[in-house]
Amino acid sequence: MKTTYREALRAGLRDALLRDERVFLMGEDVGAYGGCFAVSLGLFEEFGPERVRDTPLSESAFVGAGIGAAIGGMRPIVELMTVNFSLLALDQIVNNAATLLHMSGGQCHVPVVIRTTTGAGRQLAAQHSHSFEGWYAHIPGLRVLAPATLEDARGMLWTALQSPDPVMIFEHGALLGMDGELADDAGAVEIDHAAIRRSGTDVTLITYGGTLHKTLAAAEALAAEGVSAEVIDLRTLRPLDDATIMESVGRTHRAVIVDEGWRSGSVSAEISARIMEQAFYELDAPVGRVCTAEIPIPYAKQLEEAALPQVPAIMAAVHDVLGRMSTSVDGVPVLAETH
Amino acid sequence: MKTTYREALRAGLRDALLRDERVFLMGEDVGAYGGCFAVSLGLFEEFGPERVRDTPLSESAFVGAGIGAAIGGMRPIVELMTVNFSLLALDQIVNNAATLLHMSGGQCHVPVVIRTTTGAGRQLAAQHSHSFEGWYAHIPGLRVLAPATLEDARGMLWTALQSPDPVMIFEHGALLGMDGELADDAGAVEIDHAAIRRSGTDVTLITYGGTLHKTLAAAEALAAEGVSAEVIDLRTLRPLDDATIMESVGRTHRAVIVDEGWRSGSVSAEISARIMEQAFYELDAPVGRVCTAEIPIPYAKQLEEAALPQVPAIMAAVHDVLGRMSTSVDGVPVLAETH
Amino acid sequence: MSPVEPMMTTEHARHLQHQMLRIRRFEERCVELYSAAKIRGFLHLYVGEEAVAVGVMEALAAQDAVVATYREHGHALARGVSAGSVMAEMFGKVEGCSRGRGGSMHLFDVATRFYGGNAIVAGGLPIAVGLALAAKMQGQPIVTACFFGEGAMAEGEFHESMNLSALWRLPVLWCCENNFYAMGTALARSESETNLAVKAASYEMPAWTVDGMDVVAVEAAATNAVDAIRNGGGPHFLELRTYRFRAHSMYDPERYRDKAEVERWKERDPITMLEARGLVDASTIAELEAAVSAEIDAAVAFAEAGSLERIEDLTRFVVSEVGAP
Amino acid sequence: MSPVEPMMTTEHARHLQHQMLRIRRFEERCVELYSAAKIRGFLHLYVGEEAVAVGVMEALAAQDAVVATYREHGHALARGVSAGSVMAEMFGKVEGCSRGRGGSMHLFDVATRFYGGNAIVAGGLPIAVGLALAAKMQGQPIVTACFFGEGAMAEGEFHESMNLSALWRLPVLWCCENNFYAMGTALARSESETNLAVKAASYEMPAWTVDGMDVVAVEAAATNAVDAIRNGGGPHFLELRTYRFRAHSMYDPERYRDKAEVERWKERDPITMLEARGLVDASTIAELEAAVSAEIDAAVAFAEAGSLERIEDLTRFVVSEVGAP
Ligand SMILES: Cc1ncc(C[n+]2csc(CCOP(=O)(O)OP(=O)(O)O)c2C)c(N)n1
Ligand SMILES: Cc1ncc(C[n+]2csc(CCOP(=O)(O)OP(=O)(O)O)c2C)c(N)n1
Ligand SMILES: [Mg+2]
Ligand SMILES: [Mg+2]
Repeated sequence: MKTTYREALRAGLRDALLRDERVFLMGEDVGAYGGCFAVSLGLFEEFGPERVRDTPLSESAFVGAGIGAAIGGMRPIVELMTVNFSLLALDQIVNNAATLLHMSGGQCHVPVVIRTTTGAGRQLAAQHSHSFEGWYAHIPGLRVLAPATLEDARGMLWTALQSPDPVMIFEHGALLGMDGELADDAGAVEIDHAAIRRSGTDVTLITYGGTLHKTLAAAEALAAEGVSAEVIDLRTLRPLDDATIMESVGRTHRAVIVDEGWRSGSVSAEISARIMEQAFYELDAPVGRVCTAEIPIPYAKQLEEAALPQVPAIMAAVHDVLGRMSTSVDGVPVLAETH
Repeated sequence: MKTTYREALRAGLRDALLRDERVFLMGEDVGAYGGCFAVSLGLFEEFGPERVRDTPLSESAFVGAGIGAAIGGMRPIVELMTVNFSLLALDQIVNNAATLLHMSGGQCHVPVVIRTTTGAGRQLAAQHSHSFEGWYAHIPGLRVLAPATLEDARGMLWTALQSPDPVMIFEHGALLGMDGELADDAGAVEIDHAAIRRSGTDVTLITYGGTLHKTLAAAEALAAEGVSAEVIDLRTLRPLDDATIMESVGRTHRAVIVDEGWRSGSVSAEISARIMEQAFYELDAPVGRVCTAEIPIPYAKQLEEAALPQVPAIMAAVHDVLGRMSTSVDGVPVLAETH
Repeated sequence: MSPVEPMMTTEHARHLQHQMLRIRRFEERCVELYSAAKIRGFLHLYVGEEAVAVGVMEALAAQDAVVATYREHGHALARGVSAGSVMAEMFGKVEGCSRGRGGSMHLFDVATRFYGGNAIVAGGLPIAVGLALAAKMQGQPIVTACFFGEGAMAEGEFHESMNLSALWRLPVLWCCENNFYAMGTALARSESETNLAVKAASYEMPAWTVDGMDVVAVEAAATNAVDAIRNGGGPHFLELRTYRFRAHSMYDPERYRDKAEVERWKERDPITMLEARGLVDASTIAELEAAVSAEIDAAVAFAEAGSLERIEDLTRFVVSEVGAP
Repeated sequence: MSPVEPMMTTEHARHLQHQMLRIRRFEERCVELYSAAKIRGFLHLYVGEEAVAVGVMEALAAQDAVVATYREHGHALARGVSAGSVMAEMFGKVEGCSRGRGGSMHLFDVATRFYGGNAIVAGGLPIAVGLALAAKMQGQPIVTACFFGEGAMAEGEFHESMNLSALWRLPVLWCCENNFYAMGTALARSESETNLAVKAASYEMPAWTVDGMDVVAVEAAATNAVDAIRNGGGPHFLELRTYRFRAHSMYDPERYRDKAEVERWKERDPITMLEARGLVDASTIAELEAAVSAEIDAAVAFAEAGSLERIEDLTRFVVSEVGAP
């Protein structure tokens, strides 16, 4: 059936509420308002105010309440309206959700799912355009998911709810209206592996979430130039699926990472470092990165666009990694261009 | 004169309070208690409760108040007792301190200094052992400092207070008792460059803060083995001083990064990625990393020690990068060992 | 409290009416411009709440400071930020009050001590504490006025800020714009104690409930409070009961409230309520409307004529370009 | 409130005395063991505050849940976590109640529904909200008791948690241990309203001030509150006025308070106060002391004999080893 990312998310929520009576959805305006981005539209009417529970503006308390309710036997899905506001709940996420199991020596399981909207691209300016999924991917004890497709938008929640441990799901705001075909009975998806969304032989493009589609567009344009780019959708940012990455880089010998986070200390840095560690001798060129400019995201359209990863920048980065080492003399690389 | 890291920090605070009447120190128990780690001991008596200002337990409000007071013409030094509690103030730091200048189109300067104790190593367990300086180094608009020496403990604050923009200073808890010689008139230090704390020719060890001294000890032990290790103390984690790193790696052709943060997404990842980007063709082996195990830090001594970077692990990592490529055939490296 | 209403001269009534009309008409134009895609991002309208910003700003002096929310066009205009620079900001132009980097939610103007424009609910409150602390430590008779919605009162930062300001007796005027909804969440669904002045009073600070639809009442209450604060009385809290006539933002189908409720509140439109006092006659109002219309036309023209920041300047203003102020 | 004191039998008084003595002597031993470097990290003593934990725990049933702070030896022991497993925890042994991974600040015991041991001030309060929410949604007559210091009341999480619990009428017993200091910060230097029950009542929940040095009063107040909560009365708040006789932690030179003040409070030692009621005679007390001493010796021996987690197991318990519970 034809559906959208938003509808797929909603279907996933509805599946969960129907399937398990321990599941409930809690967050700001998930209920009477219909969800700030209309994701949970209709669920309040269908499941009532107990199971689709509006909260006051108190991110720390209701995320903590989700953690406590999970310990108490429920299966809460906590919605943080956007990742920008998640900072207010960070102590609960880092010091409780991610930590209780270990601090208690394995006794205290926290099966909570925390969903939030991430990313920029809608001229919402500096306080409403963060991409903090990379930060969360730094935290042991969390599993971090980033659905970029309709299947994943619908199916990751199901799998996440089966976890005895906390899972965070980052839904990209710019994808909400994306449409396509999805099987009527689409269900749980596995969340242990990255997916190769496009096969290629010349370069591996590694990305996730909101930049997947820009990366696929770049791959398409590169194909027209005769460059065969493989595109990996990470899907899970913690733990990272190193094997899929290294296997691909082992074939293409070149890689570019595309990440909407600010460059320094982003997911892209970790992936580059892992390729360094695990596939250095496979590389024909240094791994490239296309990230967001290191500035608070500006409101003005031309500035925001320039700040975010875009197709031309991805293509340029690919040209860059291909341009290098175009000739090699006795194993000493000759640089076609550097940056 | 003989002094300790703690006393050097205190001298820096005292200098600042004497020098500029706009300066005040604010935080939990900085006053009557004498500072939770006795850093500010005596300052309350000397400067009074207005300028050495105890706050209630309300990290978000008093950090925000520091931001507001900075905008209002003061030069606040806000102490967050430890980095662990800084999560409660993160929204103020990220969405206000780091962002106001940009959001206001350059109008609203925020000359606030935020100091906090970071790091593990004292059996304080999972909620009191974080190393989040790498997280903060991800945020555009912040300058992030990590004093590892007596000079820097005393002098960085001075320089930080001259900045029109927010500066965070991460003081490592395990260094507080470290003693040594410091000039009586030690003053401001520059904060734009990394420092080479030991020169060497075979490998570059890159570190900062609490792991500097372990890294120097490892370098010493390596010297006994005939390995000449250069040790870089980053000092400033944002912005990173790429030039010093690349210049050194250009000479040694091998690097290991030592970082007390959890490995995935740490400062070490960013440095590895930058070396990949800027010095790939200089490398004779992949850059190594020695980081903290990706677990909430356990209380038990043997577990905590095993979780943190230690001298033997640093040495092993150096052996690793040296062991690789011990022979090279036509530029194709021969692996002595891999991991 | 029954605050003493200041003697309401015709001249002053005219001024208040003018200010409210400026905000109302400005935002009506914004809606059109949003539809025309000249303005983008989130746009939160203040229509219906004008008496609050106008009444409070009247009570402030030039040296005072203001901290507002993401629904702050009214505050900015009433504070004296020019309509042109606000409009240019929403157009994303360099001539905007935040150089086009902030947009509707982040209007700044240091010249009028207007410190934003904060889009994190309750995120501005600690900053107001700090501005007030600075004033107090410097011994300056400055009041900081901080606006926030009733929804913000559930946030931890509200609590921490109330306590700090009261504990340290700081010169802050806390202005709670109680429009009874936080997005779609009605007050009674977000606060266990719905009497907000009672809630604020629990921090040991004077707190008053004011009819936020009556600009005269707002001005009177704010003036009394500001006087008390300036004279060392510590923080004061005003609950200003008001209502937003429009949706929360441009994307809100308003499922959570009755049309009838909205209509009832519209009967208390602050603009018609002031009119009903009979201090400003019809011809004066026509004059004001004309002046406002001209001002807004000029603002739009100014915004249209503005320039776009060059991409080369993308990374400016992340750190300061000058030394420490 | 003048809570009806339960009929105090000799048997029950003996039990209360026993519980308080267990905590007191256990912690006195901890101090020695800290000096001997058997225990490390932060160690926060409850000496002087025993009546609070003992009195409240008496009011709880087995199915009830408990959330505590970093000063929680007393809560753990009174709740029924064995002295051996608590001691082994502080020795960092696998036999500890948190396998040696938590230490003094993170005692856990899911079997007795003891959910820690939280070292972020106010960090446990939202969790208590959630435990209570789960109980309510599952229709179970479970009460969650949550302990915190008066210092925690300045934190945003306190405010948010009070409001949520009251708004949703959740079965939580909020137990504020007001020992008048947060580290070195006296109550009046941290709260604008120092009457904490008044503060709590502003969330529209029943709130009582109780003499936290009198275990009988604590038990009575807690029993009344727990009954009310279990019968659907929503959250209740107890301010338990108490005092810590020792330093905040092992590194506190106590510059911030008078020796004389400490001495005055020691005259109201909860253990001697109960003794003074004359319900437990001297020979019984001698018996109890002997039993406690034996229990603690055994706990220390158990801890000493315990094993250290193997380094190979370092990374266990970051994620669950079993499927979803
Ligand atoms: C911390 C935070 N959480 C959530 C939001 C999303 N949000 C924006 S406005 C709003 C409602 C605020 O209501 P209120 O404080 O009453 O102000 P009003 O919009 O009614 O003027 C919400 C939930 C936000 N901006 N910040
Ligand atoms: C969020 C946070 N800030 C600061 C600290 C450091 N700290 C530990 S205990 C304490 C005092 C708490 O006082 P109170 O809540 O009254 O409890 P008490 O220690 O008196 O039992 C402080 C400041 C912390 N653990 N967590
Ligand atoms: Mg509102
Ligand atoms: Mg206390």
